[in-house]
Amino acid sequence: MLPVFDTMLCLGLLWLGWGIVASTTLFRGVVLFMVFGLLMAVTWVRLSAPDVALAEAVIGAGIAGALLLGACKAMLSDPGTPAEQGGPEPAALPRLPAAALSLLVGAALAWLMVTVRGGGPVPEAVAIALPTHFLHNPVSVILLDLRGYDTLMETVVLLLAFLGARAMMRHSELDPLFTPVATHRHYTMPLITLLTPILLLLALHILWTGGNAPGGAFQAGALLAALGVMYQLTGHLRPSRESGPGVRALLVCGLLVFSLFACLGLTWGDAPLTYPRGAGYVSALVVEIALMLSIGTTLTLLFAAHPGLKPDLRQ
Amino acid sequence: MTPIVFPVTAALLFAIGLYGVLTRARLIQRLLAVNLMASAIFLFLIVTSTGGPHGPDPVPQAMVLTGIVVALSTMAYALVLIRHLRVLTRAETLESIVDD
Amino acid sequence: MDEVLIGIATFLLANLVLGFLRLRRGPAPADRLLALLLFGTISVAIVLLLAHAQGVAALSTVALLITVLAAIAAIAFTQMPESIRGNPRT
Amino acid sequence: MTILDWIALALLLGGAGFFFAGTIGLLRFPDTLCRLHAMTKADNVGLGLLCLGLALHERTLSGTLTLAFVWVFALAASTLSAFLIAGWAEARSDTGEGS
Repeated sequence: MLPVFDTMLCLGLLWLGWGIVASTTLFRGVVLFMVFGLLMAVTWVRLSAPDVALAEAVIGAGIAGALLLGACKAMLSDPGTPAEQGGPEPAALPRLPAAALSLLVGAALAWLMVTVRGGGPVPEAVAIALPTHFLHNPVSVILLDLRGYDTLMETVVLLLAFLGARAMMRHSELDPLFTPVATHRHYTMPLITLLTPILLLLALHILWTGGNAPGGAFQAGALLAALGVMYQLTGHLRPSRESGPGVRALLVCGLLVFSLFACLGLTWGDAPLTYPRGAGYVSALVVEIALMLSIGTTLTLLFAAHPGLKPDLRQ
Repeated sequence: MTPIVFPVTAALLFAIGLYGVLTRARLIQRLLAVNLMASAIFLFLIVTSTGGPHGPDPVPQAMVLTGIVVALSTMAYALVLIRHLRVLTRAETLESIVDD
Repeated sequence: MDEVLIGIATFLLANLVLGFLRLRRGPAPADRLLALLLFGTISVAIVLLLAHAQGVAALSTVALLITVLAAIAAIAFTQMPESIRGNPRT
Repeated sequence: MTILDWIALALLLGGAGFFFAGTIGLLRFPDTLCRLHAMTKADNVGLGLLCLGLALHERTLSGTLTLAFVWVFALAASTLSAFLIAGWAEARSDTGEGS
């Protein structure tokens, strides 16, 4: 039965991929992309990658969809000049050569990917480190310890993306998206009241169990960002042109704590980014909490596309 | 051993995404196609991580996790750039700016 | 029993693929969003079935996350401007 | 296979049947509001039966709690979504004909 499932899943993914690329209108492409995210989450579950599945469920099914629908809304609210409307989209490249090139690349990649697919042993350094490590989730071990540099650089990339967006926003007069319609509050208030504690609890749960079971700072941070997105969509948080000291502190705390910790590694070990003996779990937890707060804040503000947020208490 | 359909799908998805990037002129749709290519690479990385004799290899999984978050932040930034470009030039493709 | 769970998951996946037709046909934007909602529920069911078939409890959390965030799409969609229908870019 | 397993199996199959009904409704019904009606009801019953069946199959406390939460949140989310989409579609009398 499993081969049938796999084949259908893959055909579904390909069909959706083609739909996204060939969609005539933006909205259609965006909805297809959101469905694609859902199906990707199912794929990660099928391939037994629970950490990735958690992240995809939050990002692919939640935040990315809201972001793209926001972009859709921006395009629709500003329909452009009459000459632009309705005109067929010019093709960037002639279709035939592009298709031939893509097919060629696809065939080469297929050959390559089938040859190197899976089944190799776990790398030696990982296999040695895993059994005695103070964290029991292999993916967390890689992210926080063995390849901590990657995670550090990733927080830098996140911060850079936000700073870039902020620099653009300070010099343009874009209206904030998502000024909610007043009547929707009767519908959305109960959900927000229900979901706020649940999402916070889930984020903490994912963070807390992240050391020993699938989960961790990324997923928890993305979940916090999803909560922030929900607050913006329902009008409880409004974008503002100023960012207060609290927001700024939250934005940089992940990078700051992680870098500080990397430097301190030199005092208790021989290399940066090493964990102190005996206190490894606690320090990993501190780093993870800081990362979660930073990731959550950055993604929320990237969704707002504004430097800051202010609460809107009119009910 | 992971079934052979998954790597083949990854390769084909990459090809579809590439075709989209090459032929679509509207920037947001090009962005969607780029994200499709990223998903194809993630799929391939996860496929290489599974099916080993000693359980899944966590290194590619960690890389994909990092990649997903980076892809999301890049997409958010690109959307801000596209909106900005549109406000400044009223264009939704790059070519129309070059032509002017 | 695991084989049965996978079988039901396959059946649900077939449902999902069938639903693609509505996604393709539309006609109104609301219909496409409806299809998205349907896919959300079906994906949750498939994830739950796979989680139990593979015996990984953590995978149930994935289903929980998808359901908790399912409303975001609808809330974001209803804030679309009215012009969505006649506009060629929809 | 104990008797509980058989009950679980029946519940699972029933859930799959409701999902199928929801999909057929989505495909066959003539306008947006009908389709909304078909899928929000049938699918949530289907998910409920499925969760019940899995809980009977699993028989652990944490697993059952997770399944219960999944169903409750699915109900809440689909109630809200159905109201919002119906309101949106009706305000624009956008019920399915035309392009």
